[in-house]
Amino acid sequence: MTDAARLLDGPRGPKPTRRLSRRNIILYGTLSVMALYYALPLYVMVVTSLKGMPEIRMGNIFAPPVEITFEPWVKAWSEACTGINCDGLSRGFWNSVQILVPSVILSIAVASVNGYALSKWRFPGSEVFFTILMIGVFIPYQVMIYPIVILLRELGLYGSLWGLVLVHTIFGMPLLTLLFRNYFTSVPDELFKAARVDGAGFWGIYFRIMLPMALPILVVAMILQVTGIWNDFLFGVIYTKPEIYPMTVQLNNIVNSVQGVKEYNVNMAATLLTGLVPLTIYFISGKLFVRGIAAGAVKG
Amino acid sequence: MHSVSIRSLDLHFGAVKVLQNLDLDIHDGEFLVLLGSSGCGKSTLLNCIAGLLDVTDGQIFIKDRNVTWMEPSERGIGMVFQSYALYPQMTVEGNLSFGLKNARMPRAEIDERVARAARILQIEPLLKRKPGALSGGQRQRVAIGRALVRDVDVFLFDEPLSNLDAKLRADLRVEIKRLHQKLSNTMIYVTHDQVEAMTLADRIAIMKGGQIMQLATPAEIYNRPGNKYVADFIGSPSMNFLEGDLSDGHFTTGGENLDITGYPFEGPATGAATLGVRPEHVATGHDLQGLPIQAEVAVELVEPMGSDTLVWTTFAGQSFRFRMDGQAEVRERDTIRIGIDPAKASFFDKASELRL
Amino acid sequence: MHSVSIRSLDLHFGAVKVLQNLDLDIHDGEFLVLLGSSGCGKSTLLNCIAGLLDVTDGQIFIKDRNVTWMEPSERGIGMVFQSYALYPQMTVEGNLSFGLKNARMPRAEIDERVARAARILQIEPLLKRKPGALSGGQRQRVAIGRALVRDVDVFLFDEPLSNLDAKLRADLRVEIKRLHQKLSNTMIYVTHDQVEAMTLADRIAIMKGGQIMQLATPAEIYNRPGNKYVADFIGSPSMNFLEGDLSDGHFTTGGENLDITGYPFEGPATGAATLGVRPEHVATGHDLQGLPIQAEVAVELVEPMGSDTLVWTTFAGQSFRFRMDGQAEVRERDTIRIGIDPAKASFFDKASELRL
Amino acid sequence: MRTTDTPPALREDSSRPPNPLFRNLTAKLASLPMVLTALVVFVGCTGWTIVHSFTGSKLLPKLKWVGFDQYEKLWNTRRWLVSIENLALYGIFSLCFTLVIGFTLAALLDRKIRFEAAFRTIFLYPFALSFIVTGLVWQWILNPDLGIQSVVRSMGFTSFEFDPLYNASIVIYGLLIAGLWQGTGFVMVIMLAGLRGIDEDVWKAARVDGIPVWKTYVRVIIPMMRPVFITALVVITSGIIKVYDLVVAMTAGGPGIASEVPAKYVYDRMFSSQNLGQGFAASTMMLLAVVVVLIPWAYLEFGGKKHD
Amino acid sequence: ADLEVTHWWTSGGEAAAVAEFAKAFNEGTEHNWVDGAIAGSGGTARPIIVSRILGGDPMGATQLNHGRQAEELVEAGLMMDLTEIAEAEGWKDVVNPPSLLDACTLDGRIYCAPINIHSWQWMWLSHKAYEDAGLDVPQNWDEFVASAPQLAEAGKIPLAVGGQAWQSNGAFGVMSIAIAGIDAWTDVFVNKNEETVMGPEYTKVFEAAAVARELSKDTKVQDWNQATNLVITGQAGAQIMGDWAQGEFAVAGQVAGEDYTCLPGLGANEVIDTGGDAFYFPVNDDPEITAAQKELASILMSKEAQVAFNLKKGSLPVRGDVDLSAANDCMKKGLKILADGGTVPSGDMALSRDILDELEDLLTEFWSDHSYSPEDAQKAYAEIISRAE
Ligand SMILES: Nc1ncnc2c1ncn2[C@@H]1O[C@H](COP(=O)(O)OP(=O)(O)OP(=O)(O)O)[C@@H](O)[C@H]1O
Ligand SMILES: Nc1ncnc2c1ncn2[C@@H]1O[C@H](COP(=O)(O)OP(=O)(O)OP(=O)(O)O)[C@@H](O)[C@H]1O
Ligand SMILES: [Mg+2]
Ligand SMILES: [Mg+2]
Repeated sequence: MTDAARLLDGPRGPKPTRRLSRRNIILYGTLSVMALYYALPLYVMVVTSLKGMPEIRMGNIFAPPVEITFEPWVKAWSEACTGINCDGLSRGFWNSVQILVPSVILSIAVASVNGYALSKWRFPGSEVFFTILMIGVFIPYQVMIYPIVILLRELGLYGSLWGLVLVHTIFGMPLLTLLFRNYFTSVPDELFKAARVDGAGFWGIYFRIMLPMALPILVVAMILQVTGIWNDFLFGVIYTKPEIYPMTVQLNNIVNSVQGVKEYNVNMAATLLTGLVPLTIYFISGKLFVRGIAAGAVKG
Repeated sequence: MHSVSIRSLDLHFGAVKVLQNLDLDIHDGEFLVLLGSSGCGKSTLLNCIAGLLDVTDGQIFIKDRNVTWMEPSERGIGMVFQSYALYPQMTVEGNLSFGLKNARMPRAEIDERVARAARILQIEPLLKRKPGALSGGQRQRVAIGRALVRDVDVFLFDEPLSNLDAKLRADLRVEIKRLHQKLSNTMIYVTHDQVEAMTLADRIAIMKGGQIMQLATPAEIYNRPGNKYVADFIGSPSMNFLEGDLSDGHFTTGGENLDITGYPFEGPATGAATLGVRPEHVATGHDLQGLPIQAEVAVELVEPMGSDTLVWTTFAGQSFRFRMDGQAEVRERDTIRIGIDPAKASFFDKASELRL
Repeated sequence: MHSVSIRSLDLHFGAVKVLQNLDLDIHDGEFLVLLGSSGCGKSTLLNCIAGLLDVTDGQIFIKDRNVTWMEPSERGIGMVFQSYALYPQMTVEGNLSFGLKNARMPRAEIDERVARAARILQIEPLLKRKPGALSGGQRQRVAIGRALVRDVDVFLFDEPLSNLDAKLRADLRVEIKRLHQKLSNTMIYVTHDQVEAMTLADRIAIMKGGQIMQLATPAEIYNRPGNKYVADFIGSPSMNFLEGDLSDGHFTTGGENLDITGYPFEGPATGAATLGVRPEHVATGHDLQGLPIQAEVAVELVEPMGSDTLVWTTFAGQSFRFRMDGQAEVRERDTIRIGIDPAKASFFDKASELRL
Repeated sequence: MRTTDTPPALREDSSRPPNPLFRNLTAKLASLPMVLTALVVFVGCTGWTIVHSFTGSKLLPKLKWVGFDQYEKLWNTRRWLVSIENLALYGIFSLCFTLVIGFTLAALLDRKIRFEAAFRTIFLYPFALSFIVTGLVWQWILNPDLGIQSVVRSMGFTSFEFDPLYNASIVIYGLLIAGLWQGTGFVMVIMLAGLRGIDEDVWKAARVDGIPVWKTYVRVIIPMMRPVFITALVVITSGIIKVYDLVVAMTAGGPGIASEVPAKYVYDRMFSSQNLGQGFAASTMMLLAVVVVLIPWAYLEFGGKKHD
Repeated sequence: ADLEVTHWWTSGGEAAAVAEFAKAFNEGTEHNWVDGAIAGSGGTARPIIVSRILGGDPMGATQLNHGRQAEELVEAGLMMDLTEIAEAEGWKDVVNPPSLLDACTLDGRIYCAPINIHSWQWMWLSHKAYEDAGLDVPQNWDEFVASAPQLAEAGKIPLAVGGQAWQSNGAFGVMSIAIAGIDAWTDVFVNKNEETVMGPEYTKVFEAAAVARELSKDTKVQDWNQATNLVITGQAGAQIMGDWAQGEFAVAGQVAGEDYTCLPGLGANEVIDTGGDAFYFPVNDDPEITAAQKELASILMSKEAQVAFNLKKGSLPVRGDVDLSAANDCMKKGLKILADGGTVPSGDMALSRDILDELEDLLTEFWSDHSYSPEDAQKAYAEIISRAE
């Protein structure tokens, strides 16, 4: 097939690249420096939470613990005091779970239906409501505290778990609706039409066709909501009562009430314990998160 | 009885008038192809028939029932989409039975119908697979099956082949044709590929700007295009057009005076007009004999296409192409003698562009 | 001098060997088309030539310079992509001049080159527009222009037409051909559309699984395909194949014994073999005269395609198609007499699938 | 051209178009939560707030009209002015840095590097933590007696000064360090997703043109990522406007009033000073600012052309 | 019944004190104290408390500073009327000074139970710090200012002031009474006379504040008790802080007079202001809860609970008739001043919260911004006072 199918003099094969090329040094150098900035606080938290108070007072905060102690963790979990209750974070953990599960489910359910309706069942005015929601993203929610108190009171939901779930659903709605809307817009219209020809109605298409396809964006929505709701302090404390105060209330109490000296190690342990649920989710589902964002956030 | 009748259909998207006062009757068992360039409103029309778009004005009848305001699933239509739109998370069986389940049909009957459709389409071994694991052709069959199980009167196809590569497209075209012969339902088929239109259609409706330009059999459209747009649109490479003037049996163009006896004029045969000649109707060699129009032309470009060769020249001062046998030996800058049979040509009025 | 030479090229993606020991010489000023089905490695080869992929082994020469390790911009190549990859936020002028500015060419020379390219490609009125405001054809010209201004030796095209609709595709094909005649640079053109390949190429390299199956002129590939894969791949509708046995001037297939005198065998003419006949080489009517192979067949399906008609039948127990004139009057269930000229047929070895 | 067999007139027919209100009724019913949220919560509550900003409400909302008094007072309050200035500063810096860092990280991660998943996780995890936590840990790291300053000093650089949380002139940067730490990861993910969506061919075209990588990013890729930047912008700005928790957790507005922000002003006036009217007036101003910024943008984005 | 009690007493001494109430309540009745502590300051807790009351799901009892804070809630009929119990138990006769009960009274009805007297007027001095610097412990403000440079030389922070705004504000308040004198102070706070602010007495106050600002500039802590901790550990010489600081000294096991010295009114004007906390009881339609609320109210005012609570909290009891022999030095000083009638009303009661917060903003800015001249601050202060109603 060639006049002379043999190798000639000169370079052949892959272009030689030095592993320590300037490009790589800059690339990995920058990344590592940045990674240091991002990882440092976590490192400080972990290290501090494993030190005893004397060691904290003496040494610098970046030094690894000389003597590892799990005392602060135990204390943060089950002994730290808030007012007269000294049972640590454990009090709020199950409350947080109880708040989290229905809130995440309901907020995602509502937002996904919104997004679905906005992308596939547009009706006159639907975009207007969507625009209002999007402006809602920018309203500082402190402003809403009293009106919502009044609203919940009128609904008879004030102080109950469901009132809080409703609040989370409302405040999660703008961003999640945006994500779902963008995602469902990218689902081919033809699929939707095919299902209509097949006689499926609004809910039939939603449950049988759209939801099963929405996995990537569901993951994103779930991650965002779990993080947001788990970390929420203000709503949890304003719209409920002590029996169902979330874990963050205890965290706030531990962190913000100082008994003599600040027990940094206990604070850090409490912080880590509180962040454990969202952190775990991030560490596990990072890849899905990126993929889902690509599917839902970038277009539209 | 008409299978589908459309009366004074208007469809506007806001200010954009996509369909305007469109009327159309489709016979029972007919294979009608809607052909037109992109954006001319073919899909829109199909969606109106299917009930997926609310019409702005007008009426739609299917089997003489006014379905204008019915739900898609109640109209007795089945639809096959460009990308097939199979439900990706359901098996083939699930895809086929979805519509029936929605209609709350008894389990036993669903099974029977799915089995029957699978048999007709020869997809029995695939029933448990998901669409992702099917080839393009198999997917198409499933998509058709989805309409088939629902025992519909009218099949609607929206460019079901345009996503496929040339080879598969040719195969599936034949399959659809065979299926139509077997089922003899009414089929309305949207495409912008004229080969598809020509091979499949009983009648073709050529659309432009939301209106139907010509509705006729493929042969009629090919041989006697109703206006210049249709003439230009149909045929590849497309028709040669020569601008000139008609007067008593002669056509003057670019300084040449052509004798056009033999052309069957339907109306007045004078005034500014356009002569259309298909590249494949230009004669060379032996076939020249007896043709009233003949000329020597210089070859400018040769496009060999395997079975034939396309030759680009200038005739009467205008760009002109013709087709020769693939084995013909022509070179650029050769001179070649060509001839035109007026009986195979078309004349169009210059102003209205309608066939004369 | 060769314009591009490739020596023992290997390219692996991890464990996947995409190109294997590939050799190829491309002449100066040649229009070479790389043709092959999806995934066969065409784009990969093109990217290797362009320097966009690091080769695993082997050498690449452009104008006899070893460019294996050079940067794409230093190789003297210009590339036109399937999606054109125009810089969407720059004007046409910006798109054309971006590379030159970057090479710190003096302003005056940039302007001159852009003006020249715009003139050649006839895009002068578009210079101030952004790509979003251009039609498909105009975009392509800008993409070509981007290579043109850089005064490159070799143009590389990666399926530049496959995103377009049929009509535009046909027009642009001609433009590219004209451009090649005007510029007479070397052009390497990737496609999986054989019409494009046949009309454009000086030579075609047919690829399969990372290897070149045949490298020859379009006529040679059409008339004397080097193996069964090429034979099947080229031609639409594709070649008819009949399985059978060769022995002393006869071919036995499906109970029929065919006289094949006149076939120019290159090697041994015995053993299990496949006979390939193009649908357009099957004779009917007058042309039957004197053909050694003749038979009566029943018409099963007729596909009118405007200028010709494709007829489906069964011959020697195997599915068989042939092409007739578009004006021919055939109906389903008619019986028709067909003939085959062995000189126009191809034989392939059953095992190796190579041409006999 | 004749396209029908019978004269193309409308036929007599009893079926009339249904009332448009009831077409796709389920879809409308299903959108009810959204409609109610939009109308009752976002419009209703906002309206309620605006109305009450013209009252002299103290601890409890009351319709005791005082005209524009609250606004007059608001704009005469030093702390409000400082808050606005801080928000502007923090906003601009945070916006720029988040975009730059987020994009840079995404671009670096997109260069087909090793350990991409690990780097990505490290950059993203702070997003999982609340501002209480962010504030706490950074307050500690930035504490001059315990954190970076003391460590650097203990290494011998005794004159090293780094106490952003206790120095009014740089406290905003202290907040920024923590805010960026928490928020850039998410923006990076958005950017990364955007970069992954860019046609590979554009990169190749730029290489063939001989454009250096950095220039390709600046001149070609970034302009192409407009929608991504808009998404990121929405996420970042909505975060900036609401920045409250971070300030409370890190500085409580201090030292002095050097790190006060409008949201905190609103909150403090409403709940600490028991001057709801004043708080409502301040939040109305915030809303006004948002609307003033958003409306031209929304007009440009959605008004001109209809997409999707 | 379970009675939820909301408060923001979460520091060591505070929590121990609250525990005394809870114990008394749990043991003295068949009801149960459910603790609803919210850490942070009143700023965090107050919206929660108000929301709960507005939302129709109130707690059983809640801490609020008395004064004008709850006035509107009372007016809106959301707070329980305690007049009956108060009359039955003769609160009027036992509460001293009577102004405390007045603060709970609206239109002749009593709506809250005052539980302690807090005064801001204290300076706490660390013996250890002075010993380290080889100095005598100062006995008044002027001595303290004089000793400051040497203290600083010894590596001590002369004056510890936490970063939170209310601390610098409070310190200023203490200094204004101590330095400007009670008359000037009253003229400003009660009569809202801005001219007095511009007068010579207040000029001195602002100058002193500028000095104090200089002395405190090395305090790098936020919370008040961290600042107290600096005094306890001898890292700082002194802190101006209310009597609640005493709870921290107690928790740290320090003894007044031995380990630390307390100077009421900066040792210049020995007065104390009589702010304090009170408990409010939101109206509840559950009769069982209402009964529990009443019982809690009377327990809070009981002698035993008052003693136990205030000993832990370091504040003074609201009853004049309790035996506080167990009290330490400082507390006794306070009691003595109280008995002598050396009291001024708390600023909380004199000015609206709104104005107080404006003053606080001003002072915290002044305190942190060393380029803010005392003259300018004085003018701004006068301007705010001129707007007070
Ligand atoms: N939702 C819509 N809003 C506004 N205009 C629309 C909408 N959908 C379609 N159109 C316009 O209506 C016209 C017809 O569209 P239609 O989809 O029917 O074309 P088509 O003939 O099917 O084209 P194609 O061959 O590209 O599928 C187009 O000009 C299109 O821009
Ligand atoms: N980055 C990659 N990693 C692994 N495999 C790859 C990669 N890029 C391409 N391939 C594989 O290499 C083979 C050849 O790809 P290539 O893109 O060259 O095909 P092609 O002939 O251009 O096909 P098409 O007509 O679809 O463009 C394919 O099988 C493809 O899956
Ligand atoms: Mg269409
Ligand atoms: Mg390719």
